[in-house]
Amino acid sequence: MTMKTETTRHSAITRTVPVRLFGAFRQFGDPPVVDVPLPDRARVTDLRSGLAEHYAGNDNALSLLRASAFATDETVLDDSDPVPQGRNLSVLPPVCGG
Amino acid sequence: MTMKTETTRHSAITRTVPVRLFGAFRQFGDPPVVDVPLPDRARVTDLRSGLAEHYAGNDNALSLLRASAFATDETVLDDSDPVPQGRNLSVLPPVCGG
Amino acid sequence: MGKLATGIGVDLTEDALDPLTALEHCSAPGHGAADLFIGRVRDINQGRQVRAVSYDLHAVLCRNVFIEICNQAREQWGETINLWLAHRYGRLEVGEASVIAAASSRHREESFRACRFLVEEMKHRAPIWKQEHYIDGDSEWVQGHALCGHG
Amino acid sequence: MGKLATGIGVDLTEDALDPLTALEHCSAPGHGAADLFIGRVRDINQGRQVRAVSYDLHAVLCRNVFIEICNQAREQWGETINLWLAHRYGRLEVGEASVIAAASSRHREESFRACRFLVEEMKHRAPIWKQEHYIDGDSEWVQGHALCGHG
Repeated sequence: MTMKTETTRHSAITRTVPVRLFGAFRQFGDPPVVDVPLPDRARVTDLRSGLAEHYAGNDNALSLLRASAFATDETVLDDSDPVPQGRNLSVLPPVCGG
Repeated sequence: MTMKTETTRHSAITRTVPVRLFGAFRQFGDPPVVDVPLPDRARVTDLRSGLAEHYAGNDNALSLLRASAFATDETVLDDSDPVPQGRNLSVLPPVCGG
Repeated sequence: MGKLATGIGVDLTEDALDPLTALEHCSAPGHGAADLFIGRVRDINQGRQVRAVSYDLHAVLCRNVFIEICNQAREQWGETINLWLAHRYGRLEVGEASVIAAASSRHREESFRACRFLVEEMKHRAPIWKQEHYIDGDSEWVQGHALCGHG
Repeated sequence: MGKLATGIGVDLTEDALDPLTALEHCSAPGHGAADLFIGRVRDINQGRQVRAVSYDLHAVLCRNVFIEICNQAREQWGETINLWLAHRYGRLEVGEASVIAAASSRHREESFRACRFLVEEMKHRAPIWKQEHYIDGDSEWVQGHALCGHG
Protein backbone atom coordinates (compact mmCIF):
# COMPACT_ATOMS: atom_id res chain seq x y z
CA MET A 1 0.00 0.00 0.00
CA THR A 2 2.81 2.33 0.92
CA MET A 3 4.60 1.13 -2.20
CA LYS A 4 1.59 1.97 -4.32
CA THR A 5 1.35 5.45 -2.87
CA GLU A 6 5.02 5.89 -3.62
CA THR A 7 4.42 4.83 -7.25
CA THR A 8 1.50 7.17 -7.57
CA ARG A 9 3.58 9.99 -6.20
CA HIS A 10 6.31 9.18 -8.77
CA SER A 11 3.67 9.25 -11.55
CA ALA A 12 2.33 12.62 -10.51
CA ILE A 13 2.81 15.60 -12.75
CA THR A 14 6.43 16.57 -12.50
CA ARG A 15 7.07 18.59 -15.67
CA THR A 16 5.51 20.15 -18.71
CA VAL A 17 6.75 19.63 -22.24
CA PRO A 18 6.20 22.00 -25.15
CA VAL A 19 4.35 20.41 -28.08
CA ARG A 20 4.35 22.12 -31.45
CA LEU A 21 1.06 22.25 -33.34
CA PHE A 22 0.74 21.73 -37.10
CA GLY A 23 -1.92 21.75 -39.77
CA ALA A 24 -5.51 21.70 -38.58
CA PHE A 25 -4.40 22.14 -34.96
CA ARG A 26 -3.57 25.71 -35.94
CA GLN A 27 -7.29 26.52 -36.24
CA PHE A 28 -8.21 26.33 -32.57
CA GLY A 29 -6.65 29.62 -31.54
CA ASP A 30 -3.69 28.22 -29.64
CA PRO A 31 -0.18 29.60 -29.81
CA PRO A 32 2.13 27.49 -32.07
CA VAL A 33 3.40 25.59 -29.03
CA VAL A 34 1.24 24.20 -26.21
CA ASP A 35 2.73 23.15 -22.86
CA VAL A 36 1.47 19.73 -21.85
CA PRO A 37 1.81 18.58 -18.20
CA LEU A 38 3.34 15.12 -17.93
CA PRO A 39 3.98 12.56 -15.22
CA ASP A 40 7.52 11.35 -14.76
CA ARG A 41 8.60 8.48 -17.02
CA ALA A 42 5.71 9.37 -19.28
CA ARG A 43 4.94 7.50 -22.46
CA VAL A 44 3.55 9.01 -25.63
CA THR A 45 0.10 7.84 -24.59
CA ASP A 46 0.42 10.17 -21.56
CA LEU A 47 1.30 13.00 -23.90
CA ARG A 48 -1.85 12.24 -25.85
CA SER A 49 -3.94 12.27 -22.66
CA GLY A 50 -2.34 15.50 -21.54
CA LEU A 51 -3.13 17.21 -24.82
CA ALA A 52 -6.66 15.78 -24.70
CA GLU A 53 -7.15 17.56 -21.37
CA HIS A 54 -5.97 20.77 -23.00
CA TYR A 55 -8.70 20.31 -25.61
CA ALA A 56 -11.40 19.17 -23.15
CA GLY A 57 -14.80 20.15 -24.54
CA ASN A 58 -13.53 20.80 -28.07
CA ASP A 59 -14.92 17.83 -29.97
CA ASN A 60 -13.29 18.78 -33.26
CA ALA A 61 -9.87 19.03 -31.68
CA LEU A 62 -10.33 15.78 -29.74
CA SER A 63 -11.41 13.98 -32.90
CA LEU A 64 -8.40 15.36 -34.75
CA LEU A 65 -6.13 14.37 -31.89
CA ARG A 66 -7.32 10.76 -32.06
CA ALA A 67 -6.20 10.63 -35.73
CA SER A 68 -2.89 12.38 -35.03
CA ALA A 69 0.61 11.16 -34.26
CA PHE A 70 3.36 12.52 -32.05
CA ALA A 71 6.87 12.97 -33.36
CA THR A 72 10.34 14.24 -32.63
CA ASP A 73 12.28 16.06 -35.35
CA GLU A 74 13.67 12.68 -36.38
CA THR A 75 10.79 10.26 -36.30
CA VAL A 76 7.14 9.56 -35.66
CA LEU A 77 6.53 7.95 -32.28
CA ASP A 78 4.37 5.04 -31.14
CA ASP A 79 2.01 5.58 -28.22
CA SER A 80 3.99 3.00 -26.25
CA ASP A 81 7.30 4.85 -26.70
CA PRO A 82 8.69 6.79 -23.73
CA VAL A 83 8.45 10.54 -24.23
CA PRO A 84 12.01 11.36 -25.30
CA GLN A 85 13.92 13.79 -23.10
CA GLY A 86 15.38 16.95 -24.53
CA ARG A 87 13.82 16.56 -27.94
CA ASN A 88 11.39 18.82 -29.78
CA LEU A 89 7.94 17.28 -29.74
CA SER A 90 5.13 17.85 -32.21
CA VAL A 91 1.61 16.66 -32.78
CA LEU A 92 0.98 15.78 -36.43
CA PRO A 93 -2.53 15.57 -37.90
CA PRO A 94 -3.14 13.25 -40.87
CA VAL A 95 -0.88 14.46 -43.70
CA CYS A 96 -1.70 15.52 -47.23
CA GLY A 97 1.35 16.80 -49.04
CA GLY A 98 1.52 17.34 -52.77
CA MET B 1 -3.63 -19.24 -122.60
CA THR B 2 -4.07 -15.98 -124.45
CA MET B 3 -5.66 -14.59 -121.31
CA LYS B 4 -2.65 -15.63 -119.24
CA THR B 5 -0.21 -14.01 -121.66
CA GLU B 6 -2.25 -10.83 -121.39
CA THR B 7 -2.02 -10.94 -117.62
CA THR B 8 1.70 -11.51 -117.73
CA ARG B 9 2.10 -8.59 -120.09
CA HIS B 10 0.09 -6.41 -117.69
CA SER B 11 2.44 -7.46 -114.85
CA ALA B 12 5.57 -6.48 -116.72
CA ILE B 13 7.61 -3.54 -115.49
CA THR B 14 5.71 -0.42 -116.41
CA ARG B 15 7.01 2.24 -114.06
CA THR B 16 9.59 3.08 -111.43
CA VAL B 17 8.76 4.55 -108.05
CA PRO B 18 11.14 6.57 -105.88
CA VAL B 19 11.70 5.06 -102.43
CA ARG B 20 13.29 7.14 -99.67
CA LEU B 21 15.95 5.49 -97.54
CA PHE B 22 16.27 5.98 -93.79
CA GLY B 23 18.50 4.90 -90.95
CA ALA B 24 20.93 2.09 -91.68
CA PHE B 25 20.00 2.13 -95.38
CA ARG B 26 21.98 5.34 -95.53
CA GLN B 27 25.23 3.43 -95.02
CA PHE B 28 25.34 1.65 -98.39
CA GLY B 29 26.35 4.65 -100.46
CA ASP B 30 23.02 5.21 -102.21
CA PRO B 31 21.48 8.60 -102.84
CA PRO B 32 18.64 9.40 -100.36
CA VAL B 33 16.07 8.15 -102.87
CA VAL B 34 16.31 4.94 -104.91
CA ASP B 35 14.13 4.33 -107.99
CA VAL B 36 12.56 0.90 -107.86
CA PRO B 37 11.09 -0.67 -111.06
CA LEU B 38 7.59 -1.99 -110.48
CA PRO B 39 5.04 -4.02 -112.43
CA ASP B 40 1.58 -2.53 -112.91
CA ARG B 41 -0.87 -3.11 -110.05
CA ALA B 42 2.08 -3.85 -107.83
CA ARG B 43 1.75 -4.76 -104.20
CA VAL B 44 4.18 -3.83 -101.46
CA THR B 45 5.73 -7.28 -101.76
CA ASP B 46 6.74 -6.36 -105.32
CA LEU B 47 8.33 -3.18 -103.99
CA ARG B 48 10.30 -5.30 -101.57
CA SER B 49 11.43 -7.61 -104.40
CA GLY B 50 12.37 -4.65 -106.55
CA LEU B 51 14.49 -3.13 -103.80
CA ALA B 52 16.04 -6.55 -103.13
CA GLU B 53 17.21 -6.61 -106.73
CA HIS B 54 18.76 -3.21 -106.20
CA TYR B 55 20.71 -4.65 -103.27
CA ALA B 56 21.56 -7.96 -105.00
CA GLY B 57 24.84 -9.26 -103.61
CA ASN B 58 24.78 -6.97 -100.56
CA ASP B 59 23.97 -9.39 -97.74
CA ASN B 60 23.87 -6.71 -95.05
CA ALA B 61 21.38 -4.64 -97.01
CA LEU B 62 19.26 -7.67 -97.88
CA SER B 63 19.16 -8.75 -94.26
CA LEU B 64 18.19 -5.23 -93.21
CA LEU B 65 15.53 -5.13 -95.92
CA ARG B 66 13.92 -8.32 -94.61
CA ALA B 67 13.47 -6.62 -91.20
CA SER B 68 12.21 -3.35 -92.73
CA ALA B 69 8.78 -1.98 -93.50
CA PHE B 70 7.48 0.20 -96.32
CA ALA B 71 5.43 3.27 -95.59
CA THR B 72 3.72 6.30 -97.02
CA ASP B 73 3.92 9.62 -95.16
CA GLU B 74 0.70 8.60 -93.42
CA THR B 75 1.10 4.98 -92.47
CA VAL B 76 3.17 1.82 -92.47
CA LEU B 77 2.10 -0.63 -95.18
CA ASP B 78 1.52 -4.37 -95.21
CA ASP B 79 3.24 -6.47 -97.86
CA SER B 80 -0.19 -7.39 -99.24
CA ASP B 81 -1.25 -3.73 -99.69
CA PRO B 82 -1.27 -2.31 -103.24
CA VAL B 83 1.53 0.19 -103.78
CA PRO B 84 -0.33 3.48 -103.38
CA GLN B 85 -0.29 5.82 -106.38
CA GLY B 86 1.02 9.33 -106.10
CA ARG B 87 2.27 8.95 -102.56
CA ASN B 88 5.78 9.30 -101.15
CA LEU B 89 7.19 5.88 -100.36
CA SER B 90 9.88 5.03 -97.84
CA VAL B 91 11.65 1.96 -96.58
CA LEU B 92 11.95 1.95 -92.79
CA PRO B 93 14.49 -0.18 -90.94
CA PRO B 94 13.68 -1.33 -87.40
CA VAL B 95 13.22 1.80 -85.29
CA CYS B 96 14.94 2.92 -82.11
CA GLY B 97 13.82 6.39 -81.11
CA GLY B 98 14.48 7.89 -77.71
CA MET C 1 18.39 22.84 -49.80
CA GLY C 2 19.91 19.67 -48.43
CA LYS C 3 21.99 16.85 -49.77
CA LEU C 4 22.84 13.72 -47.90
CA ALA C 5 24.33 11.17 -50.23
CA THR C 6 25.67 12.51 -53.50
CA GLY C 7 22.85 12.22 -55.97
CA ILE C 8 20.08 12.82 -53.43
CA GLY C 9 18.69 16.33 -53.19
CA VAL C 10 15.80 17.52 -51.04
CA ASP C 11 14.39 20.99 -50.64
CA LEU C 12 11.70 22.71 -48.58
CA THR C 13 11.19 26.27 -49.58
CA GLU C 14 8.80 29.22 -49.66
CA ASP C 15 10.09 30.13 -53.13
CA ALA C 16 8.69 28.92 -56.45
CA LEU C 17 9.91 25.42 -57.31
CA ASP C 18 12.16 25.16 -60.34
CA PRO C 19 11.86 22.06 -62.53
CA LEU C 20 15.18 22.86 -64.23
CA THR C 21 17.01 22.60 -60.92
CA ALA C 22 15.47 19.17 -60.43
CA LEU C 23 16.36 18.05 -63.96
CA GLU C 24 19.90 19.35 -63.64
CA HIS C 25 20.30 17.43 -60.40
CA CYS C 26 18.83 14.33 -62.04
CA SER C 27 21.32 13.94 -64.85
CA ALA C 28 24.62 12.16 -65.36
CA PRO C 29 26.63 11.00 -68.37
CA GLY C 30 25.53 7.43 -67.71
CA HIS C 31 21.86 8.29 -67.20
CA GLY C 32 19.76 7.85 -70.32
CA ALA C 33 16.48 8.59 -68.59
CA ALA C 34 14.90 11.08 -66.21
CA ASP C 35 11.34 11.32 -64.98
CA LEU C 36 9.95 14.39 -63.27
CA PHE C 37 6.62 14.87 -61.52
CA ILE C 38 5.01 18.20 -60.71
CA GLY C 39 2.04 18.58 -58.41
CA ARG C 40 0.17 21.84 -58.86
CA VAL C 41 -2.69 23.60 -57.08
CA ARG C 42 -5.97 22.65 -58.78
CA ASP C 43 -8.85 25.07 -59.26
CA ILE C 44 -11.46 22.63 -58.00
CA ASN C 45 -11.28 20.08 -55.21
CA GLN C 46 -14.18 17.87 -54.26
CA GLY C 47 -16.57 20.16 -56.06
CA ARG C 48 -15.42 23.38 -54.38
CA GLN C 49 -13.75 26.17 -56.31
CA VAL C 50 -10.29 26.80 -54.93
CA ARG C 51 -8.53 30.16 -55.06
CA ALA C 52 -5.31 29.21 -53.28
CA VAL C 53 -3.80 26.65 -50.92
CA SER C 54 -1.64 27.26 -47.84
CA TYR C 55 0.88 24.53 -47.14
CA ASP C 56 2.15 23.93 -43.63
CA LEU C 57 5.02 21.55 -42.95
CA HIS C 58 7.33 20.40 -40.20
CA ALA C 59 10.55 21.39 -41.90
CA VAL C 60 13.12 19.42 -39.91
CA LEU C 61 11.16 16.17 -39.75
CA CYS C 62 10.00 16.59 -43.34
CA ARG C 63 13.57 16.91 -44.55
CA ASN C 64 14.48 13.74 -42.66
CA VAL C 65 11.49 11.90 -44.11
CA PHE C 66 12.38 13.05 -47.65
CA ILE C 67 15.94 11.78 -47.26
CA GLU C 68 14.66 8.50 -45.85
CA ILE C 69 12.29 8.09 -48.81
CA CYS C 70 15.12 8.78 -51.26
CA ASN C 71 17.40 6.29 -49.51
CA GLN C 72 14.68 3.65 -49.72
CA ALA C 73 14.25 4.33 -53.43
CA ARG C 74 17.97 3.78 -53.92
CA GLU C 75 17.80 0.52 -52.01
CA GLN C 76 15.12 -0.63 -54.43
CA TRP C 77 16.35 0.74 -57.76
CA GLY C 78 20.08 1.04 -57.25
CA GLU C 79 22.60 3.31 -55.56
CA THR C 80 23.49 5.01 -58.84
CA ILE C 81 20.13 6.66 -59.43
CA ASN C 82 19.80 10.38 -58.76
CA LEU C 83 16.78 11.65 -56.87
CA TRP C 84 15.20 15.00 -56.18
CA LEU C 85 12.29 15.76 -53.87
CA ALA C 86 11.19 19.30 -53.14
CA HIS C 87 8.04 20.75 -51.56
CA ARG C 88 6.95 24.31 -51.24
CA TYR C 89 5.20 25.86 -48.24
CA GLY C 90 3.23 29.04 -47.64
CA ARG C 91 0.38 30.29 -49.79
CA LEU C 92 0.19 29.07 -53.42
CA GLU C 93 -2.20 30.26 -56.09
CA VAL C 94 -3.96 27.92 -58.53
CA GLY C 95 -1.48 26.51 -61.05
CA GLU C 96 1.58 26.96 -58.86
CA ALA C 97 3.76 23.91 -58.18
CA SER C 98 3.58 22.49 -54.67
CA VAL C 99 5.87 19.51 -55.19
CA ILE C 100 8.51 18.33 -57.62
CA ALA C 101 9.89 14.81 -57.60
CA ALA C 102 12.46 13.55 -60.08
CA ALA C 103 14.67 10.55 -60.71
CA SER C 104 17.32 9.74 -63.27
CA SER C 105 18.90 6.42 -64.07
CA ARG C 106 20.65 4.39 -66.72
CA HIS C 107 17.40 3.04 -68.16
CA ARG C 108 13.88 4.44 -68.02
CA GLU C 109 12.20 1.74 -65.95
CA GLU C 110 14.02 2.78 -62.77
CA SER C 111 13.37 6.48 -63.35
CA PHE C 112 9.63 6.03 -63.78
CA ARG C 113 9.32 3.71 -60.80
CA ALA C 114 11.53 5.68 -58.45
CA CYS C 115 9.84 8.99 -59.29
CA ARG C 116 6.43 7.48 -58.67
CA PHE C 117 7.69 6.01 -55.40
CA LEU C 118 8.90 9.41 -54.18
CA VAL C 119 5.50 10.96 -54.88
CA GLU C 120 3.44 8.20 -53.26
CA GLU C 121 5.63 7.97 -50.17
CA MET C 122 5.76 11.75 -49.81
CA LYS C 123 1.97 11.88 -49.85
CA HIS C 124 1.63 9.18 -47.20
CA ARG C 125 4.53 9.93 -44.90
CA ALA C 126 5.74 13.51 -45.14
CA PRO C 127 4.57 15.90 -42.39
CA ILE C 128 2.82 18.32 -44.74
CA TRP C 129 -0.66 19.79 -44.45
CA LYS C 130 -2.77 21.97 -46.63
CA GLN C 131 -5.51 24.47 -46.06
CA GLU C 132 -7.66 25.25 -49.06
CA HIS C 133 -8.96 28.78 -49.60
CA TYR C 134 -12.19 28.82 -51.59
CA ILE C 135 -13.49 31.59 -53.82
CA ASP C 136 -16.46 31.98 -51.49
CA GLY C 137 -14.01 33.20 -48.82
CA ASP C 138 -14.12 30.07 -46.71
CA SER C 139 -10.98 28.09 -45.80
CA GLU C 140 -10.59 24.52 -44.70
CA TRP C 141 -7.82 22.14 -43.69
CA VAL C 142 -7.84 19.12 -45.99
CA GLN C 143 -8.20 15.69 -44.43
CA GLY C 144 -5.24 13.39 -45.00
CA HIS C 145 -3.49 10.13 -44.16
CA ALA C 146 -2.88 9.32 -40.51
CA LEU C 147 0.80 8.84 -39.70
CA CYS C 148 2.05 5.69 -38.02
CA GLY C 149 4.96 5.32 -35.65
CA HIS C 150 8.26 3.87 -36.83
CA GLY C 151 8.41 0.13 -37.50
CA MET D 1 5.87 22.40 -83.97
CA GLY D 2 2.43 20.92 -84.57
CA LYS D 3 -0.84 20.83 -82.77
CA LEU D 4 -3.81 18.79 -83.80
CA ALA D 5 -6.37 18.74 -81.04
CA THR D 6 -6.03 21.47 -78.44
CA GLY D 7 -3.97 20.00 -75.67
CA ILE D 8 -1.85 17.81 -77.92
CA GLY D 9 1.54 19.14 -78.97
CA VAL D 10 4.19 17.34 -81.01
CA ASP D 11 7.54 18.60 -82.20
CA LEU D 12 10.41 17.34 -84.33
CA THR D 13 13.34 19.66 -84.30
CA GLU D 14 17.08 20.02 -84.75
CA ASP D 15 17.19 22.47 -81.85
CA ALA D 16 17.73 21.62 -78.21
CA LEU D 17 14.56 20.34 -76.54
CA ASP D 18 13.11 22.55 -73.82
CA PRO D 19 11.44 20.86 -70.85
CA LEU D 20 9.79 24.15 -69.83
CA THR D 21 7.92 24.31 -73.13
CA ALA D 22 6.62 20.81 -72.47
CA LEU D 23 5.60 21.66 -68.89
CA GLU D 24 3.93 24.87 -69.97
CA HIS D 25 1.95 22.95 -72.56
CA CYS D 26 1.07 20.32 -69.98
CA SER D 27 -0.67 22.55 -67.48
CA ALA D 28 -4.21 23.75 -66.88
CA PRO D 29 -6.10 25.19 -63.90
CA GLY D 30 -7.85 21.84 -63.46
CA HIS D 31 -4.68 19.76 -63.74
CA GLY D 32 -3.12 18.89 -60.40
CA ALA D 33 -0.44 16.66 -61.88
CA ALA D 34 2.12 16.59 -64.66
CA ASP D 35 4.70 13.96 -65.49
CA LEU D 36 7.63 14.59 -67.81
CA PHE D 37 10.14 12.16 -69.23
CA ILE D 38 13.49 13.07 -70.75
CA GLY D 39 15.62 10.64 -72.73
CA ARG D 40 19.25 11.67 -72.97
CA VAL D 41 22.30 10.41 -74.84
CA ARG D 42 24.23 7.99 -72.59
CA ASP D 43 28.01 7.76 -72.49
CA ILE D 44 28.05 3.99 -72.72
CA ASN D 45 25.84 1.62 -74.68
CA GLN D 46 26.29 -2.12 -74.65
CA GLY D 47 29.79 -1.74 -73.32
CA ARG D 48 30.98 0.76 -75.93
CA GLN D 49 31.93 4.32 -75.05
CA VAL D 50 29.73 6.74 -76.92
CA ARG D 51 30.79 10.25 -77.91
CA ALA D 52 27.62 11.32 -79.72
CA VAL D 53 24.50 10.00 -81.45
CA SER D 54 23.03 11.05 -84.80
CA TYR D 55 19.26 10.76 -85.00
CA ASP D 56 17.54 10.24 -88.33
CA LEU D 57 13.78 10.42 -88.63
CA HIS D 58 11.00 10.47 -91.20
CA ALA D 59 9.58 13.84 -90.20
CA VAL D 60 6.15 13.72 -91.84
CA LEU D 61 5.30 10.15 -90.88
CA CYS D 62 6.84 10.63 -87.44
CA ARG D 63 4.63 13.63 -86.78
CA ASN D 64 1.59 11.60 -87.80
CA VAL D 65 2.63 8.71 -85.57
CA PHE D 66 3.20 11.07 -82.62
CA ILE D 67 -0.28 12.55 -83.05
CA GLU D 68 -1.79 9.07 -83.34
CA ILE D 69 -0.03 7.98 -80.16
CA CYS D 70 -1.31 11.07 -78.32
CA ASN D 71 -4.84 10.48 -79.56
CA GLN D 72 -4.70 6.90 -78.33
CA ALA D 73 -3.49 8.08 -74.92
CA ARG D 74 -6.50 10.40 -74.73
CA GLU D 75 -8.83 7.56 -75.62
CA GLN D 76 -7.43 5.61 -72.69
CA TRP D 77 -7.00 8.31 -70.05
CA GLY D 78 -9.51 10.95 -71.02
CA GLU D 79 -9.94 13.73 -73.55
CA THR D 80 -9.05 16.38 -71.00
CA ILE D 81 -5.44 15.33 -70.51
CA ASN D 82 -2.73 17.43 -72.13
CA LEU D 83 0.10 15.68 -73.95
CA TRP D 84 3.46 16.66 -75.35
CA LEU D 85 5.81 14.54 -77.43
CA ALA D 86 8.96 15.96 -79.00
CA HIS D 87 12.02 14.34 -80.54
CA ARG D 88 15.23 15.90 -81.70
CA TYR D 89 17.20 14.89 -84.79
CA GLY D 90 20.71 15.52 -86.03
CA ARG D 91 23.86 15.02 -83.99
CA LEU D 92 23.57 15.05 -80.18
CA GLU D 93 26.41 14.94 -77.68
CA VAL D 94 26.37 12.84 -74.50
CA GLY D 95 23.89 14.29 -71.99
CA GLU D 96 21.75 16.11 -74.56
CA ALA D 97 18.02 15.36 -74.61
CA SER D 98 16.78 13.31 -77.55
CA VAL D 99 13.15 13.02 -76.49
CA ILE D 100 10.72 14.71 -74.13
CA ALA D 101 7.30 13.27 -73.34
CA ALA D 102 4.89 14.88 -70.92
CA ALA D 103 1.31 14.56 -69.74
CA SER D 104 -0.86 16.55 -67.38
CA SER D 105 -4.18 15.61 -65.88
CA ARG D 106 -6.54 16.17 -62.99
CA HIS D 107 -4.97 13.43 -60.86
CA ARG D 108 -1.50 11.92 -60.99
CA GLU D 109 -2.39 8.38 -62.03
CA GLU D 110 -3.34 9.45 -65.56
CA SER D 111 -0.27 11.65 -65.95
CA PHE D 112 2.14 8.90 -64.99
CA ARG D 113 0.43 6.31 -67.17
CA ALA D 114 -0.05 8.51 -70.21
CA CYS D 115 3.52 9.80 -70.13
CA ARG D 116 4.87 6.27 -69.91
CA PHE D 117 2.58 5.24 -72.76
CA LEU D 118 3.92 8.02 -75.00
CA VAL D 119 7.50 6.92 -74.38
CA GLU D 120 6.90 3.21 -74.94
CA GLU D 121 4.81 3.71 -78.08
CA MET D 122 7.28 6.22 -79.48
CA LYS D 123 10.10 3.73 -79.05
CA HIS D 124 8.18 0.95 -80.78
CA ARG D 125 6.34 2.82 -83.51
CA ALA D 126 7.97 6.13 -84.41
CA PRO D 127 10.15 6.16 -87.55
CA ILE D 128 13.34 7.23 -85.79
CA TRP D 129 16.81 5.74 -86.07
CA LYS D 130 20.07 6.37 -84.35
CA GLN D 131 23.67 6.00 -85.28
CA GLU D 132 26.11 5.90 -82.39
CA HIS D 133 29.53 7.51 -82.70
CA TYR D 134 32.09 5.87 -80.44
CA ILE D 135 35.17 7.45 -78.94
CA ASP D 136 37.32 5.03 -80.94
CA GLY D 137 36.11 6.80 -84.09
CA ASP D 138 33.77 4.03 -85.22
CA SER D 139 30.07 4.62 -85.91
CA GLU D 140 27.19 2.18 -86.00
CA TRP D 141 23.45 2.21 -86.64
CA VAL D 142 21.67 0.81 -83.60
CA GLN D 143 19.40 -2.19 -84.10
CA GLY D 144 15.77 -1.54 -83.28
CA HIS D 145 12.16 -2.74 -83.35
CA ALA D 146 10.75 -3.90 -86.69
CA LEU D 147 7.69 -1.91 -87.73
CA CYS D 148 4.43 -3.63 -88.56
CA GLY D 149 1.79 -2.56 -91.04
CA HIS D 150 -1.40 -0.87 -89.86
CA GLY D 151 -3.96 -3.08 -88.09
